[in-house]
Amino acid sequence: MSYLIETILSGLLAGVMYSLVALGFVLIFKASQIFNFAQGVLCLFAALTLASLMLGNTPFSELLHTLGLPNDWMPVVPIWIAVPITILVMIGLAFVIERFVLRYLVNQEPIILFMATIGLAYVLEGMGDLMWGSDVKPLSVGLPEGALDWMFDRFDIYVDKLEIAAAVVATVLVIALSLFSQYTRIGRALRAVADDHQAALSVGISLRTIWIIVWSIAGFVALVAGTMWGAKSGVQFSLSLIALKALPVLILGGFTSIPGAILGGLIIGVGEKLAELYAGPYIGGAIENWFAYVLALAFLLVRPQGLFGERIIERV
Amino acid sequence: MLYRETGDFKVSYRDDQQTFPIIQDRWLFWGMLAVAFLVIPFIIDDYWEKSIVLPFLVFSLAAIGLNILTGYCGLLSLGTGGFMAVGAYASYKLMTAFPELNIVIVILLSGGVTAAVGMFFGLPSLRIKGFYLAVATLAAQFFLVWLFNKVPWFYNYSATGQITAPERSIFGFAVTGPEATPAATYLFCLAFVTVLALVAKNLIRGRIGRSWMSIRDMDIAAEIIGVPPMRTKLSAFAVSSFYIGIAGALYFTVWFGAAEPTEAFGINQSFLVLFMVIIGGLGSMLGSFLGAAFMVLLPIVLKNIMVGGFDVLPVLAKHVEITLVGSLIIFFLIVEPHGLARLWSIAKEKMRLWPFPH
Amino acid sequence: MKMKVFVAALAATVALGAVPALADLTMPSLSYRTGPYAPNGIPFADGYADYWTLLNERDGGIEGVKVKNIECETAYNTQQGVECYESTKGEGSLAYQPLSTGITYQLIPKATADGIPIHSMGYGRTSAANGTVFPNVFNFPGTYWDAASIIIKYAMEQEGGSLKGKKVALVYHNSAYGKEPIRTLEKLAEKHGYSLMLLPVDHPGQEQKATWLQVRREKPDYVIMWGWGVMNQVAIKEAASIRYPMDHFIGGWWSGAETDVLPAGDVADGYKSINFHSVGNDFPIYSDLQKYVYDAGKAAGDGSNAGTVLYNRGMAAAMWAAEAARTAMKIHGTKDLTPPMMRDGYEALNVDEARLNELGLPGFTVPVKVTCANHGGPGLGLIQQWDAKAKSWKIVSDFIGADREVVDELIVEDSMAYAKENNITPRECK
Amino acid sequence: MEPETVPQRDVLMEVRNITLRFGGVTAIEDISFDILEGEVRAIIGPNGAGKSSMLNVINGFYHPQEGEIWFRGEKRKAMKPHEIARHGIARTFQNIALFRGMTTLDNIMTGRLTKMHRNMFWQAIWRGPAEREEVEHREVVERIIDFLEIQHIRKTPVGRLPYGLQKRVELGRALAAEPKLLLLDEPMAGMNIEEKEDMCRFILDVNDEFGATIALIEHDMGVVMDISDRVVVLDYGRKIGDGTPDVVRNDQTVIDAYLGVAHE
Amino acid sequence: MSNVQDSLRRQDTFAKLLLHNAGTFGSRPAYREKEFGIWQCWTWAEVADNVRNLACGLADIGIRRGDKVAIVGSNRPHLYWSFTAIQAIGAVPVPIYQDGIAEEVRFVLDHAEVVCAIVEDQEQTDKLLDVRESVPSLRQIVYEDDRGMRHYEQEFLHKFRDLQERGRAHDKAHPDFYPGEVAKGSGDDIAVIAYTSGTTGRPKGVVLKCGSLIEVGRASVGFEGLTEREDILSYLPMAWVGDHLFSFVQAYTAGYTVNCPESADTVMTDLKEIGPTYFFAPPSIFENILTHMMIRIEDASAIKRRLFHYYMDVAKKVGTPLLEGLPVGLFDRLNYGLGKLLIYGPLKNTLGFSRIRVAYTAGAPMGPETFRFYRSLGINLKQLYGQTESAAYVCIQKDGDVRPDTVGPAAPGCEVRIDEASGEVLVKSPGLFAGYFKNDEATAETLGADGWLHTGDAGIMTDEGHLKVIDRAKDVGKLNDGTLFAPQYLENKLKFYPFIREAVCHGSGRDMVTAFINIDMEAVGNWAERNDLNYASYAELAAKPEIYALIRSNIEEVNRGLAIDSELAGSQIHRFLLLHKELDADDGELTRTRKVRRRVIAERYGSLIEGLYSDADHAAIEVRITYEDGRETMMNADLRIEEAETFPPQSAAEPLRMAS
Repeated sequence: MSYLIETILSGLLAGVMYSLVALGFVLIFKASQIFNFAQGVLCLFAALTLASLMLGNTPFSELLHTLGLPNDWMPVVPIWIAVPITILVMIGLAFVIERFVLRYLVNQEPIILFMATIGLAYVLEGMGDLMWGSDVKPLSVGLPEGALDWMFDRFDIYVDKLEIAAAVVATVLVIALSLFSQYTRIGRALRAVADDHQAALSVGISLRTIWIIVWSIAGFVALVAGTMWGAKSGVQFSLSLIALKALPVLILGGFTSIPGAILGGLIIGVGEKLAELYAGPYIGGAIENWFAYVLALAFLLVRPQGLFGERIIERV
Repeated sequence: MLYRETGDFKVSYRDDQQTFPIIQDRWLFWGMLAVAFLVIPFIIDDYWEKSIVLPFLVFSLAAIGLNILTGYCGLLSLGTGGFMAVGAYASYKLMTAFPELNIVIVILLSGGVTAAVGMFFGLPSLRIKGFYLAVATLAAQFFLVWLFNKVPWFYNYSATGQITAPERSIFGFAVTGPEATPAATYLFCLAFVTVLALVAKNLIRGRIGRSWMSIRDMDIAAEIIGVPPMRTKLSAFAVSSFYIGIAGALYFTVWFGAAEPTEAFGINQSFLVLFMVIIGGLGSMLGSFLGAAFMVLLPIVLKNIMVGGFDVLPVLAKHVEITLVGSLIIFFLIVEPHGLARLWSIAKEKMRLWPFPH
Repeated sequence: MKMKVFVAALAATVALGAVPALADLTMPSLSYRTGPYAPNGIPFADGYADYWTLLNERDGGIEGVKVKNIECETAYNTQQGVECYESTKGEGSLAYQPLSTGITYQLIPKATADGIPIHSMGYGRTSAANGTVFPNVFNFPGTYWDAASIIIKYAMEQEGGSLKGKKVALVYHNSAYGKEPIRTLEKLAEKHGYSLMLLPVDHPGQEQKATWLQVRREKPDYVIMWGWGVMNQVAIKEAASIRYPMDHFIGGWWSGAETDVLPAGDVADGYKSINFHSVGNDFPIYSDLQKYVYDAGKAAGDGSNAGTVLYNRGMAAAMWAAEAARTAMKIHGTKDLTPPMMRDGYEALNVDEARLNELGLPGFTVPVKVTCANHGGPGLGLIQQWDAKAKSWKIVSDFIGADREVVDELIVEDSMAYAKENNITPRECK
Repeated sequence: MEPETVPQRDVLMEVRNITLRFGGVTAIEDISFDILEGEVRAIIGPNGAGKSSMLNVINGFYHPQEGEIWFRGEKRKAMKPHEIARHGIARTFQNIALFRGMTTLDNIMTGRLTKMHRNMFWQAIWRGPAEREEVEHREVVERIIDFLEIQHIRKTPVGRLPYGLQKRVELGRALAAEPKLLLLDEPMAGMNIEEKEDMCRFILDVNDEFGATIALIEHDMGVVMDISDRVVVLDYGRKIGDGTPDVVRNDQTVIDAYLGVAHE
Repeated sequence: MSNVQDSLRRQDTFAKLLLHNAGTFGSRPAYREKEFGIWQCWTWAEVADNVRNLACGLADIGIRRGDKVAIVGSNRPHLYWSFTAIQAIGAVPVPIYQDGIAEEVRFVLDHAEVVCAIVEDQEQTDKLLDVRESVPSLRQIVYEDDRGMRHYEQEFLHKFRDLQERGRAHDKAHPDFYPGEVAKGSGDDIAVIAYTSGTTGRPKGVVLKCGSLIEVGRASVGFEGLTEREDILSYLPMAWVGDHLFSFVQAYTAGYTVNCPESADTVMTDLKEIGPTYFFAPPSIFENILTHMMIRIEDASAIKRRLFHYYMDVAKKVGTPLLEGLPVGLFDRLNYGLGKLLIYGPLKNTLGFSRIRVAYTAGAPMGPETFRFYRSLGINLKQLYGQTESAAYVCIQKDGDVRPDTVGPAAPGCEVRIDEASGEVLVKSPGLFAGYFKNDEATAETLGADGWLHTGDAGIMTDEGHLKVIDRAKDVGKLNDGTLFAPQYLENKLKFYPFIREAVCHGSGRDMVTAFINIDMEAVGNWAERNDLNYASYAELAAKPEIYALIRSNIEEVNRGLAIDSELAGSQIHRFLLLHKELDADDGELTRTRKVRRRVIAERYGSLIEGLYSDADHAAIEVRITYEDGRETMMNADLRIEEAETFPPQSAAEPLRMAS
């Protein structure tokens, strides 16, 4: 019994970790109808920047070395400076993305935008490697790690402290986001833009500004997700692949719904853990990945628009 | 500029609806085919074979397959890698189970098996649309790869799950296995690509192609004018998977000779082929080829420029290469979202009107 | 199709730029400094390259013939690996270190047809140890199956000689590489009476909750890991989190590098792994490296990897290749080596302890003597344990021999199956 | 043209007591009327009167909760729209539903899909049966193109055509199916006077030369009255008038509905 | 029976020629027509079959030897067949301009005593039904296109195809009928009565005989070496003798393929598709194409534009000598070759001129610049001189001896001389007509007792024996100071400018020359857009001072050119105005072949002419205009009159050889 509880708990917590990544997708999709495949790389990029700053790595050191320039001049940056710098970098990135990519792709078909974000993923991946190198970087931002002792000792239930922290952070993040969208002008504009681009313009904020803001927020969410995942496994290229874990969450929750992303994450997390632990051993294990998708697919067949997606009414 | 269409008039519908209605295009096509069949086999070497020509041919087929589904029928799929795996494993099982079976038949049958699998995984498309469908096809992708990795029957219980293609020959020339000469493998793949591309073109220009496109452009209207959505969508899945399966079979038997599902048929492969289709041009046969050429050649050209030309450290070059590939993808999407094929047709239109602008 | 010709022509013109330099001995390095496995690839490639630099700088090459080390980036990707192979083989490459099981499998038939030797040092196709079937492939000093049996042997030693009734779990990278030890472990389970539990982890392996919950549920006595890349770090962390005794957690030799344990931090303390060479930079050769390579600014990397597990491993690979080249020169009496000569050199390779001493690597690795039939080397391995405080590996065992009885049988079985499938008649070895 | 005596016509379709609801909203309530072989039948009514819903019921896109449809003397079973198309009902759409990525020719050729049967094997080979079939149907389509005077846009992607021409292409697509019953959903919406005149001419010609029975929807009464034989008037999902244009035009209820008097 | 065989072997009628063609190259395409998206094709054998059925069908509905049968419609194979079918049974085809208004049609029908008409479609049928009441002879109407004809139930209306079916049945019943009828024909049969549109008065029916037409055909085909492999595009009015020669007579004698366009609107596209090897167009069409081309190239990028103009200059220098086979330097040759690849080739391709071996222009003189332009591109464009009365066959320029200012020497079998007294061109040609139908007076006037055709053209013979036509003899006049005034010559010079579509010069019996100008809506409109000039209508555009300035510069250039010619220096244009409407055949201002009807214009625009010869700077005018559907309305305007600079006469280095 306790094992079942443990499984469900860890599934929920793993789900939260997925939701953190999915959140970034949802934010951008809601505001701009862009399915941002680069969200995973965005997480990597943010975490990489943060970790490298804290390690005192010099950006572009390899390039500088090749060019015969000094490449060892970065000081180690303490976390309370490194985090704001990273946030600034992510905002800068949002500007750059808007200026050089999105601006030219207004009103394109969704598939084109989707592809462009994959291109963006390549660019960010290459840039991340170029700037910070591709070796693995430990990232410790002071988050607790290991099993939650009292649970472990008292109930023999293993819960990872890091994931508890992630759950807390996710909660705070979601609350902050909803407050932001309820009570600020920009937030309202963001909500409006999700419904109707024209309406958003009438609020008096240009579409471009909205895009920059939403990509900045997505960058910030990516930083949070990247930090969590980075703390778990070290910061390295593989971090970008967590995007794949977020996809079934998105299908399940619907592309446009923040509660959907959270709930979807939880369902996927629990579902896949249960499947792996209770069905996996009989059919060979490592079924988590596809099971998440199959779960989402099965769900879609019942509700083609996802958990919280809007109902599609066909008209002619 | 070089087009001389005057006097090239059509006296029958057959002429009017031929694949290359313009005579110069026909010459170009036959000329290229002649070069492909009569010149390249004599100059091809291992490097060109394995790094450029076979990848191009195999991915062209896969791109045609995906283009049929996504470009012509409007169904977005990210399961290409998985379907290629089906083709590869089907060919492996057929080759080892029936050693006497001709390799051509093996590959065609592999395509058939993949078509059946594709139809099965296409069933959700009847209810699910757009990105939701795309992500749903990922289920196929992950499941299939898992299946081939997990069930030992598929890899004949070998120790590692690696499959290796035994040698098979055609007209006495080995086309699979290490002894196959570049010319033989090349011609083998080229023959497949040529025939299948023509077949695809035939399907697209006729009844079936039009039902696909009608579903793509407006599925409700299509249904109301009498296009059965289920049959049409499933036929697109079947044909698409057939091509992708054959691409997978060639990928495994001829190009690589050995494969392992997790890497060779991973999600990256799905994205790669999708890229080819988008960069090349959705709904364009030419686009499939252009896209495949672009995505196969771009990294190699960049690498050769940087490492070979400028002596950049390979690792640095790789990083720059990834960045550049990404940037170029974005660049092309911005310049021409409808792909290289559209750029080509614009250029062609200009050539036809030259020296006039319109 | 129209675009193709143009781009290909462009590629051709560009490719012309890659003219081989006037080095006589070309040693390609299919490195991977990018992609998900870059953290593991970088130190190896550095060690490999630095050793060649050392030879060139200190000795003027091998027997006076300079060595050209061509690096080609594969990103641990088979397709790019094959491209690298094809593009470098034209430059007179003498031997390949494919550095990935996937690439190795691709290259075995190709390189055999091309007559170029492959040295898949402790990876690749285990049954390639059978030189009668795989004349061109070498995988000394040990194979995966050797390693697996050594780990079991070590565990048995720890348990006082018997594993009967015990539970052993294999956490493995769900790929050809990760699946390698399964059959050996199964055979050994029959032999020693332990039960084996298989826990696959999909690439990349950042999320292993379910795996470790299973470990928690089943409580195996030993956990063996055949992991690679980020999977290793996550596994070690997870193991620590569920409070699995780390000294019962033993990695294969590709799951025992600094990059695997460092990100896990202190909790990695006590983690063990098998290795076939020593760690650290406490060898005479390092002073030469310092002098001729690092200080001269000719190091391949930033020098931070010197003495790490994978760096030393890269060096070992280069060392054996150099010795093979030397042997080949001796056999054929020429300094102008061709790949088949190099193959002969590998097959007659004999690097004993004395030779290691001469090379400034006393006790660095096991003595290797390759024969016509045995390309797999002695199959020895030692166990190392991570000391998180010192941030270094400590060697906690002597070199242990593999269970030859079991392993050899498996090798013959598998290689013969391969021979049959591919119509190879095993050659006779005198 | 000499005035003809109206011949005794058979009933082609009969709609009996149709009721259609969406959730709680009743779009159509207990409507019955018939369509005679060879006539031009108009269904008119103000916006929201349920005209489009009626059309959607006839071609099977909506399934009414109550009522039955008799077509060519038989009661129609529940069918998918594409099956109904095969039974000889074609239609055009209010908001043009052409296949934008295809040329005019291809669009009209899709109208022939129900009549083409060569299987995939022959299609793949092309030369031979498939090509012959294609050419056969092309000939039919070319006559339609000629009839609609759209030769010059034969190979233009329809997305680039002006509105009026798109409407014409859509009519061509419906005609290509050689329907027994042709449903036109606001064929003249958004057109200027000249285009409307052209369209009327085409509708009458279609009725005349192709012998198709036509049921059309319009909310603009004027044009319809000139070309239709009989008119059904709907308002708020109910039938408020049925008869020849002259009868309907003078019906007080209809006048009120159009002037908005009856709406409370 | 052998009589029949003999007669058929003689091939002195088109019906016999057709049988011969069907036998000799029966499987070669005889007619193509763009319809239903492709070029529908009929071989000579199929044509022979169709004609036979049609002929029998006509016989079946009571058409007899000597009956006149009208043919009304645009260029369609079926109508061309009708000629032969009608001739085969001894009846006489009377082609009628299909865009003629009802009154014109009625006149011809009535005058020719037409008993049956073969028409194209509903439109023509309606036209004939309208006039049927007043043409008692008209008994039957055959229509080809049955679109919209469903409710026409009159029993005298026959569908072309039905008629052919009847013919087939008739033929089956009387298999000897057709061969017999054909054999009865002889070269002395009337082949066609071609009504001249005539610049003055009522149309006159020119009677042409089979024998003479065939002789003309053979001579001209032989002259140019035309074979059955030629392709031509038939787009000129079927009732015009030029088209008849080109699309019927020569087609039958050479056996080449006649291609009919899809519709009048698609001629240019169809031209491009077919790419004729042999092409015939009046100068106005060549001029239009040139104008259109110049407009289009102005929209091109600067590089392309520069390239275009550079190579046009090269062509001017090198192209004509090359075509004439004169020696040309190697560099020029290579440069021209490059130009061919870059410009001339694509240009000819886009125009549909790539395959042209021989191109003719006739019907009116052509501006020498336009003429040179086409020749410099390598198009073997030649002038042809003739008139309906001579079956358009009098002079043809010879390859290698083509001059822009002459129409060449007398064609084989023709004789040409200039009447000493009047300067009128007199002609003897194998194609000479047999007289005007029912108009002996006019016949006598034109065809003197001496057997010379009085062409009514003023011309001279050059020393080399080339004929140079200056103008209509009656139009050539003198200014009050005695200077020669040849209005058409001036007009043609003006019309070479792309902005000028039509010009009408006045001066006979006046002190100076003045001109009406019709601007070219397309060219000027384009120019206006480029220069940010707003306009809503033709009239508004024509009234713009900027446009006046534009045209004035053109006129002054012409004047400058005239100034170097001592003979013509006096006929420089002093004053001009831009007409507010385009001259139109429907208003009778132009003939259907776009020749200016001076008398009509003088009548309609009298007030403007007076204005030109007064000091006023404007003149008011009210004209009646006719719409296409026949409605009429009055149009008022007040037009500005401007002066153009004239230049003192100079002695030119190379005086133009002009008649005095």
